[in-house]
Amino acid sequence: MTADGGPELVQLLTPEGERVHHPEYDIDITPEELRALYRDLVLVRRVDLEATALQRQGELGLWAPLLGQEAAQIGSGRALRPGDYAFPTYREHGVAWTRGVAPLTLLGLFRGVTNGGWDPHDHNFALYTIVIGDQTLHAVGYAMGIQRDGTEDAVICYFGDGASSQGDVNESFVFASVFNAPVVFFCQNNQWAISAPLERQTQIPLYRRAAGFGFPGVRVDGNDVLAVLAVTRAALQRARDGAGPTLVEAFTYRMGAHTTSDDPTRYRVAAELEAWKLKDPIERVRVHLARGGLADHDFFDAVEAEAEQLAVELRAGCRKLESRGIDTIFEHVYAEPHPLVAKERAEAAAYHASFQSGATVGGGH
Amino acid sequence: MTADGGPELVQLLTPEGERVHHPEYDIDITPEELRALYRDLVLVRRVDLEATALQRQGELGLWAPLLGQEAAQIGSGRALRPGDYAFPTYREHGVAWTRGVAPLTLLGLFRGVTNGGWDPHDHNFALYTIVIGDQTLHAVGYAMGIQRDGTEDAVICYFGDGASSQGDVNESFVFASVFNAPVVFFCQNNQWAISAPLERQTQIPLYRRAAGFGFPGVRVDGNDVLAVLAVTRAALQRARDGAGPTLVEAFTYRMGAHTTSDDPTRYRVAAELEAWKLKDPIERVRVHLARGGLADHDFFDAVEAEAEQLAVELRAGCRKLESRGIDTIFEHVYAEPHPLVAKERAEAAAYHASFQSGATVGGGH
Amino acid sequence: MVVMTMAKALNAGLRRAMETDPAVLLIGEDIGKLGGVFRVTDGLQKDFGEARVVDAPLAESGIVGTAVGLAMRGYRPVVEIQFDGFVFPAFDQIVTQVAKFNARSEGRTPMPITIRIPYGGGIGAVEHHSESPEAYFAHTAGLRVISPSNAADAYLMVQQAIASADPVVFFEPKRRYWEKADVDVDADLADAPSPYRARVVRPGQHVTLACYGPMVRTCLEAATAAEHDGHDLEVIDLRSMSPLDVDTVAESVRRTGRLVVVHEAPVFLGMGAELAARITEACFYSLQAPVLRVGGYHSPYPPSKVEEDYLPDLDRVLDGVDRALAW
Amino acid sequence: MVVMTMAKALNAGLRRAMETDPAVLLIGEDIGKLGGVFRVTDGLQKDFGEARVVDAPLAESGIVGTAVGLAMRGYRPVVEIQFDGFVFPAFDQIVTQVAKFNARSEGRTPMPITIRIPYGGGIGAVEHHSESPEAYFAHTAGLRVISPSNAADAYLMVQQAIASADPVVFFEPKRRYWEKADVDVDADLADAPSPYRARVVRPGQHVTLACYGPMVRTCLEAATAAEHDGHDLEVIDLRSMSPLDVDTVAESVRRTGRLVVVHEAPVFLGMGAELAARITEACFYSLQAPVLRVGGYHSPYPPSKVEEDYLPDLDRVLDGVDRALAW
Ligand SMILES: Cc1ncc(C[n+]2csc(CCOP(=O)(O)OP(=O)(O)O)c2C)c(N)n1
Ligand SMILES: Cc1ncc(C[n+]2csc(CCOP(=O)(O)OP(=O)(O)O)c2C)c(N)n1
Ligand SMILES: [Mg+2]
Ligand SMILES: [Mg+2]
Repeated sequence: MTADGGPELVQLLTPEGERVHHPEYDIDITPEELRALYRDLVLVRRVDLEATALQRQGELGLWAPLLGQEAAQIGSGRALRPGDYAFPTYREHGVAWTRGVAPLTLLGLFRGVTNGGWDPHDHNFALYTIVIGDQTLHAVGYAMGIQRDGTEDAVICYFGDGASSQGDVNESFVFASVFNAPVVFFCQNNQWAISAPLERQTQIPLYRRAAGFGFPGVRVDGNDVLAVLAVTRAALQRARDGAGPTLVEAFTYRMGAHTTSDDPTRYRVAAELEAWKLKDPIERVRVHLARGGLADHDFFDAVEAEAEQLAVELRAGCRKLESRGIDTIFEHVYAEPHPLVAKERAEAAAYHASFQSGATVGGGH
Repeated sequence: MTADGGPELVQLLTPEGERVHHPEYDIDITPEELRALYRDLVLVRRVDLEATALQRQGELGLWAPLLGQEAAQIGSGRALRPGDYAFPTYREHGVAWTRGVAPLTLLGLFRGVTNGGWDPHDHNFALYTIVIGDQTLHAVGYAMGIQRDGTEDAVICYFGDGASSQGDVNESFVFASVFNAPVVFFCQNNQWAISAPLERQTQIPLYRRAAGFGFPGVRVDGNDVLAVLAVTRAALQRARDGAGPTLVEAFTYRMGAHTTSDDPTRYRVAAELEAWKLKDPIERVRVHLARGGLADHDFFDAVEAEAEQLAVELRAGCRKLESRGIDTIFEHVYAEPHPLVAKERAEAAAYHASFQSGATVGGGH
Repeated sequence: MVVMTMAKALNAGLRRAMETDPAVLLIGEDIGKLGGVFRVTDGLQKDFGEARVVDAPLAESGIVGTAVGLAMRGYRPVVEIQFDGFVFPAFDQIVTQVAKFNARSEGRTPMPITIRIPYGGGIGAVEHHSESPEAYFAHTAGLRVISPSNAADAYLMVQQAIASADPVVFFEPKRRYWEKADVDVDADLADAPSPYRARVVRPGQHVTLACYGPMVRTCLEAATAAEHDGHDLEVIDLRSMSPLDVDTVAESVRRTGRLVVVHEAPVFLGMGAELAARITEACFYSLQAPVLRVGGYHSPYPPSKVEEDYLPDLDRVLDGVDRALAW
Repeated sequence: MVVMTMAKALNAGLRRAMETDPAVLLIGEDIGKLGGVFRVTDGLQKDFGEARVVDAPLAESGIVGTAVGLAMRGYRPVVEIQFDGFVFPAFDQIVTQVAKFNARSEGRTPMPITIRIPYGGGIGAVEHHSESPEAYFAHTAGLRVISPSNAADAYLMVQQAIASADPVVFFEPKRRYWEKADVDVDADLADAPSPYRARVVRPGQHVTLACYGPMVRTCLEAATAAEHDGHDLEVIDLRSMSPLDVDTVAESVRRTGRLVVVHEAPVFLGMGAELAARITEACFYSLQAPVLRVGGYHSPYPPSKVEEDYLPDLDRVLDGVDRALAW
């Protein structure tokens, strides 16, 4: 498979920061909007780097970096309307940002104080899903609900190149197609599923999977925020128009480790990383803004400063993130009372009280 | 979707019994071979009808008729070489016939005396698989074994149009494609999955699913035994040549009920059945043989008589099929001794002995 | 009161739930025109339309997974799994998502999903059509697991399951589908007994029989037969497997001193194991004999000609009773 | 004797099995160049090639399902499931096919498949990475379920699992991966004790502790601590969950009169339930107290900052012991 995405790759901004045009997809964008996108990109990268650092310092148990995938996430996230709903994996920190989920909120899961962290309905952003592929069916079900409600909303569903092999993901294609559900499948093909290269999941470009299920697929330069924005917008519009699902393959690269627990040097070569560095999603926007005189030094400095401030706040906030203690275990197993949970909760409380009261039973050791 | 299979349908023998040619697929076939195919078709239909009758008479608990799918099964089954391996669903009575599984052997499962019935390795024909789609992965795994052994064998895997929606089936496409496994996916699209019409599983012709996974798909007239034979042979050869999997969609029709428990009048119209009657897979071969002077009355009569004889034997044999009694429960749960099974077996034996010995404990009621 | 079969009672219960709450929606294989292979959804698609009675593609994980999304959107999906043996392709979605959603979201996105599963044997079916997988679900925190034993309960319990804010795995004893009972179709759901409470369906003094679903009738028949031997059996219909109403059983065992648990599922790690452990703890000094279990063997469900030897029947229940009494 | 970690012992065991039998083949996610996320398969692909150490597409059902086909073709597949919480997409293939193949085929096509699953908590991981799903598999007839508690057992038991003609679900206590022990790497497999027999790892008189996998070390530490209180605890490493070696435990309980079962998995319908039921039946007149259980709560595995409150530890084990003694 072509390492550069091949001729089918939709691109509107080259790695060199040049605006190019595409016969099918284009975008009208104001300098202000461009600057806003740049800001998004820089801020989410900064959040991501800070989280990685926090993990190294023992503040987080784990972090799944989005490094390199900022454009894919910001471009697609900014294509959403408020009423749309997004279903992420565990790496969509950039999308979360566009949905108004505070970066600190994302850390709870990785710090181990919660398995969730935000109210999905406050942000139209589902909780992170760790079991690969499961969320794609939720997204389609939600889209089927939209159909029944007759609203003009659409759903976007994130998953990875590795996930494309899961049965559930393919079932979600079947349901979406058969029910013509208003959903955009957004696959971030970052070339790797932990140590498994793309070739382990498919022999052909991933976007073509969609055709086998009867809906269109498109491959977009996932490091080009403009192209991603344009392609995702078009796909969402298609969904709103009742024309059914689209598969968007954002061709990108996981610049970091799979997670902070991973050691990518065991399975991939440095040259690959170097090649992708030249396609950095942020640098090309910066060059484009700077060369075109669309932003000045002050702007860039301000964004930098904002990023720094965000990082400082994140760090401070992270250290304060606390679990709700043992209540976490019992509180929400069920929405309605459940005698076994109540019994075990009472027993646990009595057991803990036995330590505090200085009782010896079980507490003396 | 076109009810007649559309222009992509590979056909070599029209419903009217006319031999036509196809640019890509053709077949050289002797009159003798043609007559053998005719005989196969007639015999398996007779077996099928007899089994349906046996179910009505209470000799079988259930039967899943192949009525209408004879050509798809005989054509594909006869394309196999002895070393090839077939993985069926629960309806491949015709394929079983081509693999040398005696029809009576098939009845055991439907009579409830066994959950299997034959030695898969004696016939290179796996046991019937009832849970939809599961066997497709077994087929690919077996094909991966062939690759490792370096033999020239191939695998054929049967499943239905409904099964195409299952996660496992799509995962089997991924594995087969990625590992380039020597397997032919043979989908009998009989237009229905119990009461669900094809449209409930796909918006586009099923054979096109394969392209999304990076391997070829072809739609063949499933009621045309010659076309099925030619297309399956080609696909098997491709597998042997190391060129990987093929999806064959045999476009056919389930002329009977889903099973003897089903009542298709609740969900499909009579006109559809009438239209498909005109495409009968046996009649066209009969007409072709008769018109071309390739078979005479004696031949047709002999086949009829053989079919009748087979039915008589089947009926007689069926009544004699007995289970191995309570041993069936305990004998093969494990291949090696297992103390819990041994204990329960002994307890069951003692319990049953208590009745025979006239003991009262538990036996007096 | 109307006399009807359990299948009809379930149909009536589903209908009433759909009438009461427009968010209720059914999804499953063949539930539309066919009305399900057991006709439990007969006529509902005709009356409520295809948007509310959804014939799904043939993919159980897809069915449960889309139900999760529908629930997030505010619907109350009622999933039909065609037979017990076909729930496993959906196991990941049930155990990983449906069961954990409320906890993961700290109560923000509950999963009011009902998963209907016809279960159990005794109908002469082929492989995978006669299994009793309830223990897998009862072991899973976050799920509720209940099973009616008769038409009257079926009518109410299916509505209660649908009304529950928690996911409920609803096991329907398929071999009792055609048994009739008086059903109060106008009963107010608010007055119905909790589906999570067990019910003493026959009071007795000598031995307690605890059972659920298809085995309730079997145990009642056994109790009648035991009268001839002068044994007075108390029969408890557990109705719920999670939560398990240990109190009702314990109260009984404190009187009888003996308990036999009966189910079709394999004994090893079946519901009887949990009940035995809990009752032994709750009634340690009352028990005259260990809790005994009568159930399926540690074997895949056998071919149907042998199922009589596999399934607990009146005689095997009485054998258990005799063993408990002989201790 | 070589001192090595459990992870290394498993690696050595896999290597030896592959050397001994060319039919042995590994399949799983990231097991090749990466050597698995826990490095248990480190170096094996390099030495045995890609045909025998297969990096699979990301699909657990596909991995187990193709293993079934490979087994039919005469291979002995060893499947790696990356973490406990990711086994459920493969649940249908395991329960419906792997477990039932031998019975369905009347012994003609056995399934000599080993399914390795790192399980359990205590490593500060995110959701789905700390679960103990062993009861689901132990309840399933046709499967064998075993778990080593130390490096020496791990080395032998993984080879025994692979050599077994039956499918074995092999649970590896991931938080013990890095603990070291003396391993006899030249031991003849024929001389090794059966993996299905429990082992008394510490003799004692007052209370029996039954446990397996990660909890064996915890229970041994508890036993040491209990000495201070004058309590002499017997600790039994069950090693196998199916079959369950009831005899060894019963022999112990007949001496001690008290049994506490400890596991990380939720108590409700966990292995402790079955052991409680069987031991109560086997030792009814010896028991001075009901069998007590110390385990996980009826809750999804909580976020890691709370896992200490969820997992049985030394104190909770001793609390169980005290309760048993106080009965
Ligand atoms: C069902 C399941 N199997 C295995 C895993 C372990 N795992 C976590 S991420 C991952 C790779 C995912 O790759 P991809 O879908 O490409 O997403 P990416 O991580 O590259 O964003 C794996 C195997 C999992 N989380 N869920
Ligand atoms: C996993 C699973 N779900 C449901 C069923 C019940 N069932 C048996 S056959 C069938 C329809 C199969 O349709 P198709 O794949 O088209 O094959 P056909 O019966 O038409 O040959 C269904 C739903 C099953 N056997 N397995
Ligand atoms: Mg990836
Ligand atoms: Mg069909």
